[in-house]
Amino acid sequence: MDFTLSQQQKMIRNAVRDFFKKEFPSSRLRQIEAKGLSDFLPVYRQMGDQGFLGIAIPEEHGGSGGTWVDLAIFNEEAGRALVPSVHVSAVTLVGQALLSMGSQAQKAELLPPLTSGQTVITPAYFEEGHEPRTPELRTVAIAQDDRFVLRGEKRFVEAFEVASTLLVAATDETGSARLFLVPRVSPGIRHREWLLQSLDRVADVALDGVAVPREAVLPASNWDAWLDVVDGAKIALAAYAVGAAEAALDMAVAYSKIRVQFDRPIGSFQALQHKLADAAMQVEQARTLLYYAAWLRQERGSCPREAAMVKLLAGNAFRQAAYAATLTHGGYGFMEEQDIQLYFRRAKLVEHQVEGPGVQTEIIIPAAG
Amino acid sequence: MDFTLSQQQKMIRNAVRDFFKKEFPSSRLRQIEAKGLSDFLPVYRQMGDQGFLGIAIPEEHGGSGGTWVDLAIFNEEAGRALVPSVHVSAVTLVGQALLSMGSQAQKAELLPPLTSGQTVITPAYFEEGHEPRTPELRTVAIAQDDRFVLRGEKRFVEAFEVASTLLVAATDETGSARLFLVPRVSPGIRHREWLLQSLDRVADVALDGVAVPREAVLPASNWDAWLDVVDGAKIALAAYAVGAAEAALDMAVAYSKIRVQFDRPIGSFQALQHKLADAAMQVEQARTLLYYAAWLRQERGSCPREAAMVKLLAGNAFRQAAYAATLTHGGYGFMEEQDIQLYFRRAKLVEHQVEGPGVQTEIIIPAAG
Amino acid sequence: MDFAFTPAHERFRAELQEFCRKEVTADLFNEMKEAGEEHHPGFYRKLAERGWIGLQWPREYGGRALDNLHTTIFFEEMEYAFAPVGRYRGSVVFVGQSILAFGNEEQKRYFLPRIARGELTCCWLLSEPNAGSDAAALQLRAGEEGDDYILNGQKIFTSGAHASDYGMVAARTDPGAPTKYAGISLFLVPMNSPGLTIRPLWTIGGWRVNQEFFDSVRVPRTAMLGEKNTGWQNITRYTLNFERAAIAKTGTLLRLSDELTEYLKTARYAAGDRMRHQLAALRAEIIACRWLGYKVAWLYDQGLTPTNESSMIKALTVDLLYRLADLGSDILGYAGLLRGPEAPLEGHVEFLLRSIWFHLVGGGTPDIQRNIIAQRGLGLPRE
Amino acid sequence: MDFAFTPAHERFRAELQEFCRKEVTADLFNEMKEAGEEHHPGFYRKLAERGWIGLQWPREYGGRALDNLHTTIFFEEMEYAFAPVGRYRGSVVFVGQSILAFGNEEQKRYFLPRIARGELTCCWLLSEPNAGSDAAALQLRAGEEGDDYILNGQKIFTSGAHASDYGMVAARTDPGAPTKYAGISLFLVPMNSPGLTIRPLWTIGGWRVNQEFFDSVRVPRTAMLGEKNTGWQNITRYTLNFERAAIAKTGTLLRLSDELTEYLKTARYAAGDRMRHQLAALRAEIIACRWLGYKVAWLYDQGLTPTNESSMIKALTVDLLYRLADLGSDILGYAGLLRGPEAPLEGHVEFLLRSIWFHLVGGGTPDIQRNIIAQRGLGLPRE
Repeated sequence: MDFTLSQQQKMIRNAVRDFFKKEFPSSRLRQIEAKGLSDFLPVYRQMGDQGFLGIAIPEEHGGSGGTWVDLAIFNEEAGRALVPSVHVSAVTLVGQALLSMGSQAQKAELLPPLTSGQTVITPAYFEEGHEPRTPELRTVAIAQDDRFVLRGEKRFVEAFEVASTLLVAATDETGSARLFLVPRVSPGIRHREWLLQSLDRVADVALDGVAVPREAVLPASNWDAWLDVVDGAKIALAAYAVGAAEAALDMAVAYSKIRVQFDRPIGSFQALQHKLADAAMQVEQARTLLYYAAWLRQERGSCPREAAMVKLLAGNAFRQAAYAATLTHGGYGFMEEQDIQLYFRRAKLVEHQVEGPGVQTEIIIPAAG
Repeated sequence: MDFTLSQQQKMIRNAVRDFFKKEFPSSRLRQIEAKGLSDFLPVYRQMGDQGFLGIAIPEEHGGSGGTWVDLAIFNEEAGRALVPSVHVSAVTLVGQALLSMGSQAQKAELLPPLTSGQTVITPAYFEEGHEPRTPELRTVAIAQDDRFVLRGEKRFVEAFEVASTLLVAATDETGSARLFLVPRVSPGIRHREWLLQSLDRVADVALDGVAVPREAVLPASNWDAWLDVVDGAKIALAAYAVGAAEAALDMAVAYSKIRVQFDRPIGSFQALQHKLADAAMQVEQARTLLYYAAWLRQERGSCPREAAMVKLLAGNAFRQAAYAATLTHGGYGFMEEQDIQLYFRRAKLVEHQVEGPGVQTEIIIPAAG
Repeated sequence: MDFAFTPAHERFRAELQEFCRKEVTADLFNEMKEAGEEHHPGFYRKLAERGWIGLQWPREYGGRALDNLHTTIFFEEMEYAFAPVGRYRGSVVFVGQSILAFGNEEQKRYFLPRIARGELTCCWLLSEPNAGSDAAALQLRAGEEGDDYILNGQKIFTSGAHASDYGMVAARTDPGAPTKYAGISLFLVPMNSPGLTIRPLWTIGGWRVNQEFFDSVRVPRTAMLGEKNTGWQNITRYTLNFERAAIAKTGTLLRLSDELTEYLKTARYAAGDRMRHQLAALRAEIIACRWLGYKVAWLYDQGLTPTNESSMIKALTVDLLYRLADLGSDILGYAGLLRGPEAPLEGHVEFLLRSIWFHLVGGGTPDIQRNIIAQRGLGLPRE
Repeated sequence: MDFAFTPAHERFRAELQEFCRKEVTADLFNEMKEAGEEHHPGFYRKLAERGWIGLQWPREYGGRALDNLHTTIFFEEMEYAFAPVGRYRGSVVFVGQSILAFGNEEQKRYFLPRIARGELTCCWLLSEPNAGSDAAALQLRAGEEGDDYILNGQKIFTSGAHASDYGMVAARTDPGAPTKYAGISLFLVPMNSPGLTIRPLWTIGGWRVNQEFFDSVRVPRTAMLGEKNTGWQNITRYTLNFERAAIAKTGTLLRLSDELTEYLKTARYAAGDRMRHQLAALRAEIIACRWLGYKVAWLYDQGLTPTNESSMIKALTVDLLYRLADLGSDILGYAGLLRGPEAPLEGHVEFLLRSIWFHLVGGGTPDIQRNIIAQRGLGLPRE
């Protein structure tokens, strides 16, 4: 047993942290909030150049190699800096889906530009009224001659604005859920953009008879394999949440040491101390489980229960740490010009991303069969 | 609108409080914990003599008259003193059931000794695996000649040890749930006594072909009418919980003012202050709703949602106040010789009594039809 | 004990509901965006026309001489309808009520009728960059010069400073007082006074608050509200309690819990049933708080000062607002994060989760309320 | 990062499980009732025979020189089996580990092998009637008299005082020290010393603790454990951290959450499905705490002093124990209140809800742990 990072992992952590400190100050995030993800792409490509996007993708596929623990380390730092989670969509979901379900040709063609950050492919798998983790999708893909024709509506597609291609989950004629690569500008695609609490943008996407070639399907795709990819992304996102939670907590601790009220630093008040101690405990709990889950994913492969547990705990930790940290800042906490609010506005999003909080407990203790 | 007690209500409150202070010190409760309810009967009969047991029972039936608000006042004081809740079983459940469903003869015969405390009749309505508030009881009452023969098993019958008669809920041949008066010593009755966390005793009762005369049935009895009685008892019990919660809180406040640690009263520590402030808020919330529900019951009759709300809130308030108050006492809190533990050991019981916490939210917002 | 509303209360409620059905329109909100706060001059004028400003004030000051329950019902129905009453709160409750409570006859006669007619709006300036929770540490100085006071210093986090005619300003008039609690006075200051600069501070809740710079702002001696150097006593005895009770948004709680209940009925899904129970538990607390709010109003009607209860209702309702917004977000799922009037429940859940901070921090943080409940309510010793 | 157990760990765990299946019997509990604490001499002897006392101690002191993970696994499995290890904790962890950490060579050679052989049991006497959370305010006086110390004063809330051969007693040796934290020393005192009286204090958890009266109890100078007047430093650096980590009952949490999960599978009812989700949320925290517990053990193995983590694991697990007991009671319904081995889940949920206070208060209240986490862990300033 060993609870430390290896020398190499420490190097990764420091490299990522330094990179984001330099390339992703909060001013950059504010710029993206105002203008959208296109302003993020230069940084994103640099992340690709640094090899960050290729973590946990084998080198033979253009990745940087490394483990799920390395990926957790990277995401913790990304969360700390509140870097847009395009990498989760494009690499940890789509990239890993290609790895496990794609054809050799798909992998060869698509993985290198994904891991270099040159291309963004984003998954489109949420549907209105879809019961999470069940394969009953209403979007259908009908085989016609040498093509598939897709019809249906997808919701909450992240990074749509910068994606060249969507990875669309749809039911084929046999009733199986399959994954299809669909160029974003295909005829028959309409979208409607929404602004989130975080000021991120997501798109609802209507596919109205969108034709794609036969090779657009990921040949080994099926719903269970997709859920396994989702589980992996939940671990990555949990790492993001842990990093963000800790950053918010750090800011609150620092502020509470210098902010004086009643002739003493507010951090000396017991009620505030206990609030921050509670947040610290939740972060520690989530982080411990995070590295266990990441290690398990690396060593054993599939670990749906642990992925669900850590998604739940890390989401809670981020939400509660961001709340406590914002409250610590008193009236300043919710002023746009303060940075702590950036964390608060993203906490609930991270809970809902990839797979919402409502389904995690169902996975941890399933209903009696 | 008026949030004060009337002069008469203040007199009731003071009379009850003084009575319990004198007749029911904690030493008496400890005696009952050791020996059972028979040691309580002398006090119980005095409660009858004082007219306390007859509150909200019309004078024509041997009651003291008065309103549901008066009954709440009485129960608040009973809870404050942790008086065994025999009166809830015998009067607020059985007495009210007789009032609303009994024959003139039953009322005339049974209500006076119930309100005087000479007799205890206790309801037997819990069943294993019974889904609360549904009328599907497994205990059956088969009409044979001039008798009913009852078969089935009842659980958690309170005050069994001092009851002369049980009021048994059973399904008759038409499939309706009816209520039957069954002498406790009837042939065919077996029981098994359990000790509770509170050191109260409850009985599981098996009815193995127990024959009662035709007149043993409450003629107007049906499941809805019984649930309405249950709703009333929930308000009474909520009052008990509010009183008990406040007593526990009072003890904690008093202790925290005199207990010195770190050279200051522990009540000056902000963390403790906030714990007790939270408890005080919950008590205030529950009490406000309590008097609203009691008033509504008096003015409008049936109010199942408000009864459910106040049972839930008052139960929470008692549990959390007792927890906070016991914790305030540190190591002393859980010593048998301290009184605060008496409250903690009863808090969870009150949540489960009459109707458990699991069903209250179902009543407040029922499933979509 | 009597929990019945009078027929007059019931009629008033019905009238409010009818009014809101007609007057609270989408246009209202679009036009407010520019104003930058929960206030709409046209709508405010209509409230005045109906005679709904100064409900609880004596007739001689332009009021209606109604009990405080009317005001509570007014807020509940307005909040239920998501009607804009931000400047109403500031003008009528924070400032108007304060003038009534401790202003002199002249001030009452000047300000109250004008407020009641909707001609004059007010805001309340207490916090300073270095005096937040510790508001009594305020440093804005009001120095005497002949018959005038000259104000120098800063205020911050002021709602509606940019939309108000007058500000009620807490200032230090005796810097040499033995404690910080002594030596504070209140002034009614025209917000267009020379030397007074207002800077917007935008919040994540969408509305702006403000920072004000007082650079030798001159007001006459008659601008002082209440006795000299007793400002802090008046603030804690009156203004802050008024404020706390008035920002307990029971109407919002009722509305959103109603809407979420409806939503769960129509949009059925596995996790929904579980969340229904969480919502039901909140509902019980909301109903309790509704009656606690009525009780606070009633206590005022009895001539009492419910300090403890005002802190309670504030702390309880803001906690409920946060839990309801968070649960609401879970109930709506990812869609609960979408902004704007086309989002589920017209985006109200998303907005509430983001604007919760006005309620959390306004009138004192939850920690401050708990300090008050523990020390004033339970009599626990200060450190 | 490596979360794998070694084959030795796995074998050890299997061995423990096998042992508990055989040895943890109903008789054990019936016999313990008389002893009044979670301890059974026969069972304890068997633990010693297996070589399971002093797992983590050097061989020269009768130990097995195994890593601390072994001890954590030991507790987890014992707790999972509801095996009695109360006096084990006191003897091996609170006192034995303290002797190892700061005792002298002679003390190590005398005590540790005897403890390891199960011949000698210990208890830990810190709290006094007027020194609870503020333990450093202790007043029990150890005055020098020739080569001896004479102890006078009281201790309270001592688990197992009546079942122990030796007590580790915190006493004041320098009443004139500049602070209360200076001037405390520790002594190893035979519990049958003349002048030492033990009074039982019965808890609602069923087990007894004790109050001890020291009336001129004489011990030789050699009974002092650690340097004179550095007792408080040793207590906070070592003993309390050992204690906190050792009372984090992960095994109990795992067992009861397993059993409640099974119960919900078999006893299906409407509210059960909802409670299943609450249980699942607790389960996630329990698994996190399990690994946090391993981490604490591992930190000790690295020669570190995980003060912050020890407070965290203690605060987190006791909170989980309470929430699990409360939820368990709701899951079982009224039946969750029944006492005794014939109640559902053999009465364990009922018992836990009632005995939670040992864990809540033992090793310092939740408030004390949070103070430590805030001040030591986060570096926040003391008042």
